[in-house]
Amino acid sequence: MSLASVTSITATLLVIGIFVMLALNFDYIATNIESQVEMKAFLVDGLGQDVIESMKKNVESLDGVKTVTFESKTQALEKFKEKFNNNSYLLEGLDDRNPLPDSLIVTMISPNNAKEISESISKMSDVENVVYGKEVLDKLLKITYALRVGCLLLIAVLLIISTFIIANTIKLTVFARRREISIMKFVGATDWFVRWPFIIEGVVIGIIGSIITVLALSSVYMYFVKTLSGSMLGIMSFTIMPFSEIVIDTTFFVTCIGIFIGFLGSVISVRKFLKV
Amino acid sequence: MSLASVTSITATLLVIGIFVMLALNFDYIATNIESQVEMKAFLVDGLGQDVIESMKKNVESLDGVKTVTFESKTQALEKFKEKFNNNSYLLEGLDDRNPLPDSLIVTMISPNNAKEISESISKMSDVENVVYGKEVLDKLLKITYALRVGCLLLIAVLLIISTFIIANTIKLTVFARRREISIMKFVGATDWFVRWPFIIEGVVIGIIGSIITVLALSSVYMYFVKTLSGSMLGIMSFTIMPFSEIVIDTTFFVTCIGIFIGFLGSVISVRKFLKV
Amino acid sequence: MTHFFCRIIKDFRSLCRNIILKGCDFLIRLNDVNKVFTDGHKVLNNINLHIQKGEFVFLVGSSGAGKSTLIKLMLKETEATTGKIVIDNEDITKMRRRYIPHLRRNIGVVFQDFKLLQEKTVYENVAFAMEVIEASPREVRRQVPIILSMVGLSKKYDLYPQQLSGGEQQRVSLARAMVNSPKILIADEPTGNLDPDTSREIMKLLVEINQRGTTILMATHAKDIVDNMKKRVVAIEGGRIVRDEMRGAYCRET
Amino acid sequence: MTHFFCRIIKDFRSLCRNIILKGCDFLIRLNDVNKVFTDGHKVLNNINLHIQKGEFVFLVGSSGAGKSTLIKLMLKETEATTGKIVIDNEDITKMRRRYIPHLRRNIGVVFQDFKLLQEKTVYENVAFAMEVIEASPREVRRQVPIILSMVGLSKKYDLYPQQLSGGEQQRVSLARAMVNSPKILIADEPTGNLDPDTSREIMKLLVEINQRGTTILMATHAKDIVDNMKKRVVAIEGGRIVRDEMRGAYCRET
Ligand SMILES: Nc1ncnc2c1ncn2[C@@H]1O[C@H](COP(=O)(O)OP(=O)(O)OP(=O)(O)O)[C@@H](O)[C@H]1O
Ligand SMILES: Nc1ncnc2c1ncn2[C@@H]1O[C@H](COP(=O)(O)OP(=O)(O)OP(=O)(O)O)[C@@H](O)[C@H]1O
Ligand SMILES: [Mg+2]
Ligand SMILES: [Mg+2]
Repeated sequence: MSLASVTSITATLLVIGIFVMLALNFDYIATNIESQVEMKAFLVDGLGQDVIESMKKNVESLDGVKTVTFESKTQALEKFKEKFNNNSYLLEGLDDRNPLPDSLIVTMISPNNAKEISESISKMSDVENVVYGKEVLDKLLKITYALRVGCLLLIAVLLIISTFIIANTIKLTVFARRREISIMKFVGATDWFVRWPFIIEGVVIGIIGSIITVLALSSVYMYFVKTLSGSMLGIMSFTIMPFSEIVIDTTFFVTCIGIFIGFLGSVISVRKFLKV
Repeated sequence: MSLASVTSITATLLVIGIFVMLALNFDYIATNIESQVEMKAFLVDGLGQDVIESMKKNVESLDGVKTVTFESKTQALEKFKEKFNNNSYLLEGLDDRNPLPDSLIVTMISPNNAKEISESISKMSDVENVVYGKEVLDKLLKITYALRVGCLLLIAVLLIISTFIIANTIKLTVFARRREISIMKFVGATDWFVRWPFIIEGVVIGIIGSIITVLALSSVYMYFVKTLSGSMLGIMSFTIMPFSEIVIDTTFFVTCIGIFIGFLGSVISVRKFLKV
Repeated sequence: MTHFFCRIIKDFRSLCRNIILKGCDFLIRLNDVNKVFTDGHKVLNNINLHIQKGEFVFLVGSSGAGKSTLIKLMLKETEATTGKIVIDNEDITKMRRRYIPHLRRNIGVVFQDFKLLQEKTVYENVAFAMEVIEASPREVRRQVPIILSMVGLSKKYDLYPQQLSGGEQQRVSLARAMVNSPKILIADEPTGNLDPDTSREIMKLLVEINQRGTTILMATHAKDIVDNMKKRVVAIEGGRIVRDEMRGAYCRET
Repeated sequence: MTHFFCRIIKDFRSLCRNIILKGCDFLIRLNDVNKVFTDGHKVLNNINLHIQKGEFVFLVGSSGAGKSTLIKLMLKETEATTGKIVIDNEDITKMRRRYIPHLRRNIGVVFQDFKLLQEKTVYENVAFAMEVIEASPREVRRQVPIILSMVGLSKKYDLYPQQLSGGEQQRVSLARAMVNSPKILIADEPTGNLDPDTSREIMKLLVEINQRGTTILMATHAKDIVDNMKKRVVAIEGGRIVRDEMRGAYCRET
């Protein structure tokens, strides 16, 4: 019968594990995308090298700023040309009267700070304008927030469901052995004497289930990482979480849940049949 | 003991149901996004109204074309201005020498046909150029394909896992009643006499589980649709699947699985204990 | 020479036996049955037992002699290692699995450990045996109370086995065995948990059933009962039939 | 006037009884015990039973009289509806749940339905009862074989209950009840599945244990045994004690 419990607990842990991995990856990717959000501070024309350097220092010293890079007019035009190479007729004659300004490109630790940073930078002298796609960023933040909450909710729901399933499995195992339990009690066994073996069994089953789950999940993940890094990664603007990082989190999470469920399931299930 | 089976089957169906809903939605959104992909056929300058009309007809008659709209030079410039209102200095002096051509905007039934359509249109006379963001579209198609396959795989894995869990639950229920079964057989009951009640029980449990699952999932989904339509939908460039559509698919899917699992689980589980 | 002579006699005897046996209307026929359990323990050793229709046979022998095993063989609860078992003209050693229910419906059994369904009441336990053979509900409703009153349990019909005394459970088991008026009634220790008075009642009942034509095979340790009844007694010891007397007693008459 | 007189006598008698009872070393004391099951069936009716240390008591009565119920009360397997049950100077009707194991360890019981663990071998079933009271493994290894040979099962030590005959299972149950040398040994029909010879062996064993100081209460239907032993006999009928004789027989001596 332990076989049934092991497969049940493994199956459940697998579902949770898959979800945890998806959630971790999702969070990883979201953070990644968020960190790619840039802010552009357009500068007035014709500033000296030293002024720009000191401005860069000033911006860098602001709270929440990660990196600051200078982009000259010419560089900006190059980029622009690259971007619009399809509609090249637009750029005719731009070379001689380049309308693009010098700028500082600012990346932030978290896009949540964008507003304050942009305000601080705007107030500096020689800054003409600060641009960071307010609406786009707001949308992105809202979406990632919603998806993060959704992920957490889903995992919580899955946890509850799994606990149900496991508790039922263990309850049925114990039910099948109710006669055994009652006989033990008739012979004078204390509650704990009867309970211990079940609890140990539950925890062991939990551990076995966790090990199987972790092995299965991590080998599948490893395979994914390998195949994806070859084909898909180039296409998308993000990478999935590296194996070494996710495996620790998942192992920790899955093992904890496995042991916890095994333990709790046994304790709860045995209780009912001890009343003899 | 049926309570245990009902909760187990419900729990499992819930997990599958959530996934089916996510997958359906994902597919819906992907199709939606894909269908938003447009193709632009730039025309030579100064075509008459009738020529344009006949070209429109020609393009419409192509396989896989959904809609065709004409966009004049002037309209195109308006749009362009709107798009770049941040960098308005770019547009200075464009009004008097509008470089943008007339164009036909083509939407497709499926972006998979993009290549052929674009080739057909290119061959027409008076068409200067056909643009449809080949690389972007390719990327999009690859990503949605990968995600679709992933979804299906995940559901398949979940199905297998669930069948395991349910089979175990039923096996344990039957195991708890193994004495009963053997006694029936000793009294002269045929295999089918013993089996029927279990099968009926299994199917009924499957149906009950399905009903609970469908009710739970659809009420949650309805709630989601309501709250999302208010706040989130405006932000994203897509809508989630309408309630009436998803509820039918999900009900069908979940009920089939529930009944199937209940039936199969019973048959398999009883078999072992009939050998008396 | 002697050896040869012996063999002829042996052959002749077995020939005669076969002719005689074929002629008679034996309901139960065990020929050279052996039963060896997987652990190598030889529980039944060359059992030859023939029971005619309508007989009343006591099966006696010390604890662990092999009585219950013999009964289990007849029900195909366990398989004979070698030998032939014919019940109601069917060789059950070769019987296919799906005909086993048919066999068991012809044999009512009082099991030594009762084998009652814990989730069913007394009434349901007995009714169940009728439902199995697809008796009509009307017949069930008519027959079950009659049988229950015969074993003295009319008042306990809606109790569960857990709520019955040992003797009462034993009587439910007997009621269930009798309810379909089987051709053969096998009772394994049916009075083990009954006081002498109730035992006597039960024995009266069995005799009555026997007189109506049911063949009865009863394994028992109740010396008084066997001695009083003066019926056929088959004694098993260490897996062998050591005695088979037509009007026997529990112990060998000395 | 007569009424008043009667009451005085009654009071005096109960007073005397109480004094006498207090003085004696009663191991089991049941005062005015009633047991009514939830379905309203009154199974035990005002039972007063006092058993001294070292006594050997037969509990007789027809099937369903209430013998097993009485035993179940002493084990707190079921609760008395009213009345007081004192075992080894402890009022078990007020005993807290977690002291029940302690109570049961002092009482060895042969259950009417054996109550053996199906997943354990004969040896393990007996050893288990010792492990429960935390006996050392060395002691277990020493004691269990001795007990098994006493009940004649040395050779069957590694079989499972399913592989034993009814009588053998009964003897395993007895071995388990004896193995901890309990103060009280309660046996419910311990010879119901045993042939006369084996029964006699078992009774010898019980007498021996009794002589070593164990109090024995044995519910039985075996008239021969009760009549031969000439021990105290308590007869229950319809939930009442109808007879309590010091050197009694199975039936009322007429
Ligand atoms: N599955 C088995 N494996 C090994 N030995 C078995 C098995 N079943 C029965 N035996 C042995 O066969 C012997 C005969 O058992 P059986 O139940 O036939 O005895 P019995 O005559 O009915 O005894 P009792 O009167 O005590 O019921 C016993 O010694 C038992 O240990
Ligand atoms: N849980 C219960 N609910 C209702 N009635 C019960 C319950 N348990 C026992 N009884 C009834 O109590 C009566 C006495 O049962 P008990 O087991 O004490 O009899 P007994 O003297 O041991 O009989 P036997 O010799 O047949 O074993 C029986 O008639 C039984 O039906
Ligand atoms: Mg037997
Ligand atoms: Mg009893």
